[in-house]
Amino acid sequence: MAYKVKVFVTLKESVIDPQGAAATKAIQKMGYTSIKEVRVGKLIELQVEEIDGDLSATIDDICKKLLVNQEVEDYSFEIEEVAAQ
Amino acid sequence: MAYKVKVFVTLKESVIDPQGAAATKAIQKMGYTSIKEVRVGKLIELQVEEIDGDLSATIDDICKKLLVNQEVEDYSFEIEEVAAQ
Amino acid sequence: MKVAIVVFPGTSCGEEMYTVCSNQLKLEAVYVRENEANLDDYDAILLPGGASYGDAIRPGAIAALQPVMSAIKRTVEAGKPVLGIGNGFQILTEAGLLPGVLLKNDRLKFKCVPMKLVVQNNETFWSKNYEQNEKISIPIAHGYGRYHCDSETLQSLKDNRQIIFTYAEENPNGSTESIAGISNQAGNVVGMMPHPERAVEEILGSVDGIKLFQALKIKA
Amino acid sequence: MTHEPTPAQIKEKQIYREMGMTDEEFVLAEKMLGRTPNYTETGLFSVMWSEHCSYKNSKAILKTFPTEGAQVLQGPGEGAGIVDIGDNQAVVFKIESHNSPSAVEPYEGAATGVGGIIRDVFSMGAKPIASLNSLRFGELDSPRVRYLLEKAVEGIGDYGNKLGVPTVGGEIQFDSAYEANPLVNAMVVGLIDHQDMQKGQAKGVGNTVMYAGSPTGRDGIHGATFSSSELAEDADEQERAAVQAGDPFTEKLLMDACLELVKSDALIGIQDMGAAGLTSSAAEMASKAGSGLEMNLDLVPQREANMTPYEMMLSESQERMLLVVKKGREQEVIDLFARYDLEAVACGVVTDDKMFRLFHQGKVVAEVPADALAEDAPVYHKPSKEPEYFREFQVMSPEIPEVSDYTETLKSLLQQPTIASKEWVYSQFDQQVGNQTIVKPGSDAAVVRIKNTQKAIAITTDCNARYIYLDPETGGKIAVAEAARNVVCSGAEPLAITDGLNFGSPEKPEIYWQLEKSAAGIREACLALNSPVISGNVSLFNEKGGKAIYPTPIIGMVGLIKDLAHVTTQSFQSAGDLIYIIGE
Ligand SMILES: Nc1ncnc2c1ncn2[C@@H]1O[C@H](COP(=O)(O)OP(=O)(O)O)[C@@H](O)[C@H]1O
Repeated sequence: MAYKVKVFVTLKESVIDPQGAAATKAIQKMGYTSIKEVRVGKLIELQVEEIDGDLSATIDDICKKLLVNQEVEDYSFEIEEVAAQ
Repeated sequence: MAYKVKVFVTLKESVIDPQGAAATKAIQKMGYTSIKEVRVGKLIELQVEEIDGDLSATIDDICKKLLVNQEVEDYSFEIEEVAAQ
Repeated sequence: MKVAIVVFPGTSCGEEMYTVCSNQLKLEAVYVRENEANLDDYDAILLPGGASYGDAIRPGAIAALQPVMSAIKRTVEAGKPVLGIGNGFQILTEAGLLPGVLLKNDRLKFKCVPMKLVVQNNETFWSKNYEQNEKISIPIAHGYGRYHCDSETLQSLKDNRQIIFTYAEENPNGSTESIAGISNQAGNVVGMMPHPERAVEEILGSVDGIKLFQALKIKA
Repeated sequence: MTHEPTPAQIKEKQIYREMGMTDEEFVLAEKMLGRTPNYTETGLFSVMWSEHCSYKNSKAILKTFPTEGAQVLQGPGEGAGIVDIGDNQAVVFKIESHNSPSAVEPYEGAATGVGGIIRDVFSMGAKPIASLNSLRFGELDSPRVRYLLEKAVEGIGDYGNKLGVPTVGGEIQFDSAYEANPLVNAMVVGLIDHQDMQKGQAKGVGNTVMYAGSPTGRDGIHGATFSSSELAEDADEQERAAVQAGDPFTEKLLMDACLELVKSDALIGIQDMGAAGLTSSAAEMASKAGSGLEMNLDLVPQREANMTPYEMMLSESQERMLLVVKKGREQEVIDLFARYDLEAVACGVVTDDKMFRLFHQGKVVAEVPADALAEDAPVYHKPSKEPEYFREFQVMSPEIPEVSDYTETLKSLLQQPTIASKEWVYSQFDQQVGNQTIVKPGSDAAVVRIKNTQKAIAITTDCNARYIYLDPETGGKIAVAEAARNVVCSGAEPLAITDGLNFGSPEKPEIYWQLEKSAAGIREACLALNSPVISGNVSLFNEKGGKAIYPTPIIGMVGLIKDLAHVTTQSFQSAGDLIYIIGE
């Protein structure tokens, strides 16, 4: 069995996101004034092969150790089974 | 009515992802050898207020014009209704 | 005094530090790689700048997971001096040896310019050769230099006098309270975004950085 | 897997045309081969005979440049030229264009342009110590132009900054002539000890051919051909597949590994896989050494599944090197690269039959004389014609503009983007890493000291394309003279130049004339200043919808400062100093 994992990393509300702010401005300038706020985060995709043990716990561990800085970022993830290659 | 839109931007398969490659190596070195590939993309969240016309078409337009570089990136998005603030 | 200069794949500012330590200060300087597990022989540790692991995920994030970091942690606990510059600072925060994080510059662009700094605390190992409130000129060169921490951390940085350097005039990256460099609570670990190793000869435009390294000549 | 056409089909359906070959060229290839080339072989011919690799339209002109001088250790022909600076040291430099990739994907186009020229320099055995760039864009009131500029600058910065090679100078000009065809040229200077000089040659029958660096993917296939033809109207759609992405982290590892490797006597030859990737590096290395070369494509590291020989040979994946290593010393090389987390694999052998032979899945898939690819490309002497516009300009009487309010005129001049401060650009570049840059951007030329000596070099890139358009011969002289003045004003004596010839389509006699005349001007100025041409690059077909850019031969000059005390900067130093104007 193989898996595809999507990790969603977003900046915490309390952290200023200049990239998002710049995008918001640009979008509003384009005339789309109903777009109120843009925030830019990360989507990290992992291809995972057969695994012993708890995949969800493993991914959580990788997030905490490497993919996410919990001081400024929140995260969640989704695991999807895919056909092994 | 208000909406929350999530735009998922990923690098095209054919485009190398040096960030992802470095992360893959690091994760494997940490002992997680079942993680075969990591690719890093963007998750862009938009807060949208009441809108006239087709929201989906608007978002698609914003993606093409601003948020996504179609030379090297693919994208998809999800629209979710939320309570107006 | 024997100094370890810790380099990771992608580190690019090690040579300048080596030159300062070895040619200018006549110290014994040794390059140490990311796999080194033991740094007990060294009296001080320098973490140079650059883009370790290509700045993948977040600058410093992958370096912070390498085996040498446990050795650095032990060095810190032993009270020996550790200095991280640029990417070295980012590695120290990612490893939890300094509080806070370094985020993308508020104007979203890499910035390389000479900056004026103020020495906010001259009572740490690394800053002891400066005058209190001395204004110094040291260049910056970074894309992720916006120091950020939560308000509690900020208060404790202030209470413990852990803010060592601030930008004097313009805040080049949107740093909280114009912070350019901080120390840990004990004061032996300092991280800073500006590059003092680039301000060590008149011909480079400033010699204000040399005093940091001269700290190594005098035991605290 | 795509089904490849047979030789007969390639000929009958003129499939070679899609690869950029003309009917005559295809016939010539058939003659050299003694049979009709198969699909892979047609691909090899088409990239090697593209303007980018063969200089078929510009060779005749390049031959007129002075390339010799007591100071020249290596003239044009290798990855970069080399000039002696005394004390057993030399500087290695070259300019390279990445115009068409940057017009489509400015960030990656500019980044890989910088990456490519840096590899050219370190594959000569030199440590890159300075990078410069020369940029031309349309007027800034166009959002597309602003996007191109912003991203190109970011790409240049990110690549050099992450590599730890300082970007010390350059130039930018804005003119609507470049609206559809922006120019992104990059120049890199390296420092070398004489004994470390390397050549891209496959010498010694039985020696091993090795591949090092990033695996090969499908990116950038036919990039060389693509950059040698006019941008099609629908370029954005059609040529998307030809854009490749850069990986400065891998390049940094590759650079450090190669600079260690050049100290080893196991190394016989080394060449960057740039335009036309494996094909040009392998064929050129064999041809230059007068030998043959065999490669087993199954051994080439691959990033994607089911790659065909055609795709592998034409890929322009970045951060790759081809090496020739003494037989029996392969493991040392593999171990050396492994210490930098990089792959090096033996994939071929040097032969004595002057053939370039490729194996794939046990079969010979291509067998072409190496010289046919690398040396014997057709050379065209294009017709040249003085353009109408030039004749008109010549009969016009000079007009001296009347200035009523000098302050206003000065202010409006200073607001011209071409004249205004470029700090916005160069502050995004790490100008100082390495502690060698002693005059940073903002002066006439950058000055980079040679560590552990009292010497320094001054480096500049210059070209006022409007002058060249108005009068290419005089303009060519002016470009070299401007570079020389910038170098001299910094305290240096000119050593040599590299030239980046950016022009429209040479098929047009008027454009060929511009090329010819400006080269004549450059030649004369180089002779007068004893500053030979030691390397360069040609980028033709910079046209869209029949509209060509201004003729833009960019001059990159390096000068030697014998004593650091001679370094002068452009600013006034102290109140009370006297000001002189010299010259006419
Ligand atoms: N693209 C660039 N990259 C780096 N430095 C640049 C670039 N463009 C201009 N500069 C620097 O800005 C300064 C002014 O450039 P320019 O306006 O072309 O001046 P000049 O006409 O005196 O050569 C020079 O020092 C030059 O090196």
